[in-house]
Amino acid sequence: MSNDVTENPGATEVTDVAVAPPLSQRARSFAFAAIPYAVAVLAAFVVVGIIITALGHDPTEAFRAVLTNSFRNQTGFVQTLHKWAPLTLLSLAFAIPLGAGRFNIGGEGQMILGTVGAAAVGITMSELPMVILLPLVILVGILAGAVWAAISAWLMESFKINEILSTVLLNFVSFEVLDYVASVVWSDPGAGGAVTLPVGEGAVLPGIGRPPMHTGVLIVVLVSVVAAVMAKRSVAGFELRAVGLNERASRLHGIRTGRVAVTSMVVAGALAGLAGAIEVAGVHQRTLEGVQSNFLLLGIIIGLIARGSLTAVPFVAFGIAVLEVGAGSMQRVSGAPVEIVLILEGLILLFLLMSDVATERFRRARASRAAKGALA
Amino acid sequence: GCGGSDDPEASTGDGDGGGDKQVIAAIFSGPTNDADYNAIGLRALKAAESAGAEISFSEKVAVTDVEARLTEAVGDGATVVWTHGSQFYDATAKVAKNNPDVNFIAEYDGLPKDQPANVWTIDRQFHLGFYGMGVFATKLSKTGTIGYVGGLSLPFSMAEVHAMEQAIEDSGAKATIKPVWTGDFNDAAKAQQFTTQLLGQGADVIVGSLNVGSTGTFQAFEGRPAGDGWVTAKYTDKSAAAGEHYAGSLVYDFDKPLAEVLGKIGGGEEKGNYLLGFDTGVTIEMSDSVPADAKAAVDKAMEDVKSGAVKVELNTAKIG
Amino acid sequence: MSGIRKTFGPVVALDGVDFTVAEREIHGLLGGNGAGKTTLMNVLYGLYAPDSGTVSVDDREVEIRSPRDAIAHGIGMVHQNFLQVDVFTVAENIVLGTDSSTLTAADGSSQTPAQRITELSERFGLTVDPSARVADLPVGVRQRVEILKALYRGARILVLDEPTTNLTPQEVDDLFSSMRAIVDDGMSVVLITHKIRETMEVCDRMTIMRDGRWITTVDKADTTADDLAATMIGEVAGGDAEAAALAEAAQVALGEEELGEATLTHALPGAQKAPSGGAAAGTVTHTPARVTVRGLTVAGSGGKPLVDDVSLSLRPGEILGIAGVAGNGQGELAEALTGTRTATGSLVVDGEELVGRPTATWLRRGVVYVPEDRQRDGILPGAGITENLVLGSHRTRSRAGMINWRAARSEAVEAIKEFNVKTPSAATPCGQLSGGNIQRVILARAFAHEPTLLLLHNPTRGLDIRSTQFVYDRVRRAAADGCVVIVISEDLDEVLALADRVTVAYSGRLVGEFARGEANPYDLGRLMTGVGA
Amino acid sequence: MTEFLTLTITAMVPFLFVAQGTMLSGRAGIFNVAQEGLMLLGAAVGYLVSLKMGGNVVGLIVAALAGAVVGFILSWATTSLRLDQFVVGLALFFLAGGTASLLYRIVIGDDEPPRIKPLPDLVLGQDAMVFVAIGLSVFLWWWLYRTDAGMRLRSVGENPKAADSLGINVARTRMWAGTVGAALMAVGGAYLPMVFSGVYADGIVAGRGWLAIALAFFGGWRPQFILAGAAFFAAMDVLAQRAQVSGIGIPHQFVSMLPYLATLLVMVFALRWALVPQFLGKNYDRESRIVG
Ligand SMILES: Nc1ncnc2c1ncn2[C@@H]1O[C@H](COP(=O)(O)OP(=O)(O)OP(=O)(O)O)[C@@H](O)[C@H]1O
Ligand SMILES: Nc1ncnc2c1ncn2[C@@H]1O[C@H](COP(=O)(O)OP(=O)(O)OP(=O)(O)O)[C@@H](O)[C@H]1O
Ligand SMILES: [Mg+2]
Ligand SMILES: [Mg+2]
Repeated sequence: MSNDVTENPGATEVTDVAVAPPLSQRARSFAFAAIPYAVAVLAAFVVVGIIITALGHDPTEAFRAVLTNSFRNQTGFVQTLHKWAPLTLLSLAFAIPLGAGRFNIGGEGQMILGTVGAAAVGITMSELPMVILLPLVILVGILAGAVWAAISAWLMESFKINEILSTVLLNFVSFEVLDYVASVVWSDPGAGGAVTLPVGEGAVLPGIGRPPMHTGVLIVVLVSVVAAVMAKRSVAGFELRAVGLNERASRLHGIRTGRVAVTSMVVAGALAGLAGAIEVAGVHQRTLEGVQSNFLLLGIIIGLIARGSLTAVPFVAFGIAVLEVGAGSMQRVSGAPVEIVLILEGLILLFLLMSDVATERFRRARASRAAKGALA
Repeated sequence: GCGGSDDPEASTGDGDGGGDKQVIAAIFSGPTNDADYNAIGLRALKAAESAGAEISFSEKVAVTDVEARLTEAVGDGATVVWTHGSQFYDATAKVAKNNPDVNFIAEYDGLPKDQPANVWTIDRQFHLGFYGMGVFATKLSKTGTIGYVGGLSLPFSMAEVHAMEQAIEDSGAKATIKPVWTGDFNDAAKAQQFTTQLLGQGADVIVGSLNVGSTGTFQAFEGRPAGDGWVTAKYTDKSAAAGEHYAGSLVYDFDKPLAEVLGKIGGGEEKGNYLLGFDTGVTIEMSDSVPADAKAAVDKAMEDVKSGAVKVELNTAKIG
Repeated sequence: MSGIRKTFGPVVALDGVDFTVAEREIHGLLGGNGAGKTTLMNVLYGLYAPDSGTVSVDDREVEIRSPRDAIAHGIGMVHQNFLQVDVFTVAENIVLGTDSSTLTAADGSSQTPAQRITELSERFGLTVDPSARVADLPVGVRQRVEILKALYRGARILVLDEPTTNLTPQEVDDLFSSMRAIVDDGMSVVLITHKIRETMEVCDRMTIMRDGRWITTVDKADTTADDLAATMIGEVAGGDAEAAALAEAAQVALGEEELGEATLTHALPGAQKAPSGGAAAGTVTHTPARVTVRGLTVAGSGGKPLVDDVSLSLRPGEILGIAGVAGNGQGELAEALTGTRTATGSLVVDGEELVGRPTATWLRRGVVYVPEDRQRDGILPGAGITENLVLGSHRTRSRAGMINWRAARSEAVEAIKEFNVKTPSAATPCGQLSGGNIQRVILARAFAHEPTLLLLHNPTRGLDIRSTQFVYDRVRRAAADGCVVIVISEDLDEVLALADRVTVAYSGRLVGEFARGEANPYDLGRLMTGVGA
Repeated sequence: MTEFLTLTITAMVPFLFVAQGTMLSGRAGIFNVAQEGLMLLGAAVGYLVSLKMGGNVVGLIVAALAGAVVGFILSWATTSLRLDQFVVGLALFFLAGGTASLLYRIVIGDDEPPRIKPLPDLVLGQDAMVFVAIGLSVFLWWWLYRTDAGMRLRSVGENPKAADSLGINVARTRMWAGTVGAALMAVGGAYLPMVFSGVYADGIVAGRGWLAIALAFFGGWRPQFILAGAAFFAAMDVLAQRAQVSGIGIPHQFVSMLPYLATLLVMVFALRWALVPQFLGKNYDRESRIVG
């Protein structure tokens, strides 16, 4: 058979270390990919619209809120970015170990420890000047998250304890830790919730613009660029994926599989911890019960929708952030019950995946037709 | 059961609600159909609506999202923003600073430091109410062991327990309080398990300081003969759900407080602290099955606190 | 089967193939790697849905949508890589999917699964321990389990996809006698193999495929091994030259060390024995050793070590052949010699001690390992060919921790051309390739490393004649460049064809040693079975 | 002591239903992660039906059916469409959770919800579902390891290609295993209002679904160990509460960590039973040569 080896028209794998198709192609396939997603979102809106109308509310108002809230004004956009930052970090914290075939479900625990560490420094050393305190706060947050993840990694390597089990359980432990810190150690007496005292002035990330966007967003931009490049080009990125694809073969070819897996978990923890530190230093100026929000689940979803491609993560994360910010204001604007938001998000996810299948089948059909054509 | 929508474009976001129609946006922490803290919030809001204000609200708002909700509400032209629940105070104060020409009503347990000029606080003073509950429980208890079931071990929760202890002291009885915290105001299952254990440990009066979780405390009494132990609740009258061991509830009402604060704001008084107490909408509602002497004692306690004959100390010192 | 066509995306795996198996015959299915043998049989077994074409059983056209249908029509298949549930026992694997309660023996009396299994294994000489966990079994036995699975379901047409590749010579003989017993029972067998000797030994008819097309079907009576070899290799376009080039591999395929030459010369005019390895000519005999192994030992779970005090001294350009029956510690030895398994003792390459160093270091010193189990140890199935070619050298080739994928990609394209890997693109996931093509990728990677010590374990297993010859040539070229080569193979012919020096692995030790030429199959055979030792 | 046992057993029941449901789907290769949502749905439906149509039994049945529907969607989307099991699971978690509180809002509105009758005690002060849950665990053990069908199910989770090549319908097996598993999860949720709270509330599940997943791993995806594991976990939980009620000096936050830490500690010594189905969470594509 003829070895007509092309530089891969339309690589099947959408992963970082897979050979990337030429730019023009990527651009075209990008546009091509956009359509079904739009359709999927639309379909979800239609279904939910019917429900909302049936409940006697105005769907158009609701959807206007969901779609435009992020872009209507400065405020909406800043909010979106503030959501985007932790979402991106937590989905990286899921996607990186996933590359090595490990499931880190502990993102929220690691993030919580990050906030605790950051708050601890920010509160106890509140007198320090910003140049020292702020970096310290961020650093300690990162470390705290990394250590928390390292526990799971250690249990995984040394005792073969499944990481899903350990991370889930450690999440629950971290809730108690947070509860203790926020309602006992540095509890704010006036607060009606488990909330710590505010951190010192020097521990607050400076803001940009009006309304201020905290500079944590820039840190996250930097991090996601580095992550994407590392995954695409670096040895570490390659070894990570190799371990995920075939652990034995990797070890036989000189990859320290155990070390790679452990490192991926610890790095994930560090990123989640950074997310925590940024929430403290950028958004809340303190840590508090529920600071982890639903970032873990959304992070997992983002990571999986991006099919583990660290390059895609920030973009998917932005889409989800827009949805989240918009959905949040939906009720106040339209009066539709708040549960609708969950239903809408669930449907959008389902339909997005289904549209993926649809396009895939369509592409395959086209390919085989092309092949037949070539034969004739 | 949801708020009527207001058309943001129509209402201009022009500042102090002085004179013209107030556009109120409220933030609730849980579902407004919880027949509990959020329900009374919505009731107050609806009352304001029938008094002529224009309303909208968001429910089930997490503390992490409240700032976003607030800024949006302001952006959509609300002239008065009310956050129902003191966990929202910090975010409210923060947004208030950034929007000086909008009025804010927040809740806070105590007097906040550097309260912005456009913020009213409602101080819930739970310790006052729980002094009454302390008297109530002491009267009801035969075994002299009183169980207190809280959610998160927050300062206000500590204050409640200390107030009850003060009540026991003042009454000279030798009852003891076993306080427990389920870790979640809305986890009824945990509440049921804790209550069962408290009852097992000899407590015969359970004072609940929960939200939706309170149903768990009632459930724990299932299968016990009437009169064998009492359970009390907080925020709303729960007689319908509680069953025959229900002794009563420390009921809070925000209709009057909200109306009065809105009135003051309308009158141009943009900053202040509204104190909740037995004189302003707080009462202990008792079921008919409660013995008369207990009723009397509680009524007296409420009077004393109101009149100031009894000074209830606000003590948030840690317990267990 | 007639007019079967099957495509995978751009790949045309089968292009209108006709294939007929008669009753009571063993039908050989031959063809190069990627010819479409496995695919054709997967279609027959209902695992792949053909794009077009029809299947008839007993002259009745049938539709086979899934293996369930295939089984219903009395078709059984033993797959190229076993399909077994590792955690299940032999018995469980065999009865899986059947109704164990309602079994009836030949005489109509009811029967327990255990009884049926023992009955079958006795009748066809397929001895197994029904209560053993398949994960713990040697490949030979797992092979029998696969066949029993088919027989247990009353298969009348049994497909064996390269069953002999993982078997020791004895096991092959056992298998063949079992196959005989099976056809004598009135069934038919399709045997996929690359070894002409085997086909000539057991098959009644053979069909040859090439590039997804049917080439010819011949009776054993009207053909000779050499004709087959010729047809498999294809139209000898290059005439004598190419024929000569392939002669040796053809011989190994024919398994006729002595006759080979004579017979082949008239089959493929101009063929003569290819020159043997660089070091053989005795010229370099006195050059100092490049690789020295002293007392290399791998501890076993029990008292007995898996690799027992192995010592070797190898000169540059030398090719050492290690013959032996599978299961004598070859795998462990190979891993110990390549630093992929913890071992004690000493292994010095170019004066540097490597034992105890991480695998990466071994690789950096040019120690290259071509493992026996490709799917499991050789490739990243989900990754493209480019990534698979980079694997192992990814650290050495990186600059500042970054890999230049553009360069890697063009190298890959080159390698694919050079090693004749049949693939639609350099990004095609390696796991999609046919068994033989996967091996070519692995070899391409191995030779790209410019190895100092090259260890190949059953390197040509499952390769067609062309590829086999290709491997031999590359091995010799590497040796000529001064690389030390160790070939561990259960195929005696292969060892004899390649090695300058031959030794035998027996229960973890290396016994006996013969220089090229002195080695005769019979002495080796005795050592391999532990008689001579 | 008997009180301790009673509390433990009752606390164990919901975990048992959900973890066994997770196990059943998982052994067929479907990794359901919608537990939290399924429990909410089960709780809401169970409560509303018991309230309006009277009778817990009806409530439990309808809850199971509701769960089955969700489970079927999950199984269908992951077998027929081969969608990512995790994402679909999480999407259904959102959908089910949202639907639960929406149903509750529609039926109950803003009124104060009345408590439904608790499950009546059968014997030994235990309600019927306790025995159902334990019986179910025993049955599942027997069925999985002692019947042909059970073996088929396990083979599908261990090596679907092998199962397929023996004529086992991988898709169908996964379909019903995923469906029944989800139904069990919903039942576990329905148990909450019927025993612990008497009413439905959005906060009623409070993370128990995630813990059930942990328990499935804790029990090595084997019914008998899951039974033991759930009992152990519940006991630790009740013990922690007892410690707080008795007022030992330690802050309750630390006491509450006991069940989680104890579970991890046990796992450290549990290497042998800590197995996971080979194809857990992996979709099967007959014509692909790449596993997983
Ligand atoms: N110090 C050593 N002594 C003997 N053998 C070793 C030594 N270090 C590694 N090996 C062998 O080489 C193999 C590969 O080693 P390497 O450490 O690179 O991989 P790994 O052990 O999987 O990595 P990690 O140690 O990070 O888990 C090991 O599995 C081990 O069998
Ligand atoms: N599932 C699949 N997906 C993609 N391509 C496939 C698949 N199965 C087979 N192919 C392609 O079809 C062609 C024929 O493969 P097949 O395995 O039938 O060859 P073969 O004759 O068995 O070769 P070998 O002797 O090496 O096993 C190859 O090019 C292979 O890459
Ligand atoms: Mg190691
Ligand atoms: Mg093949």
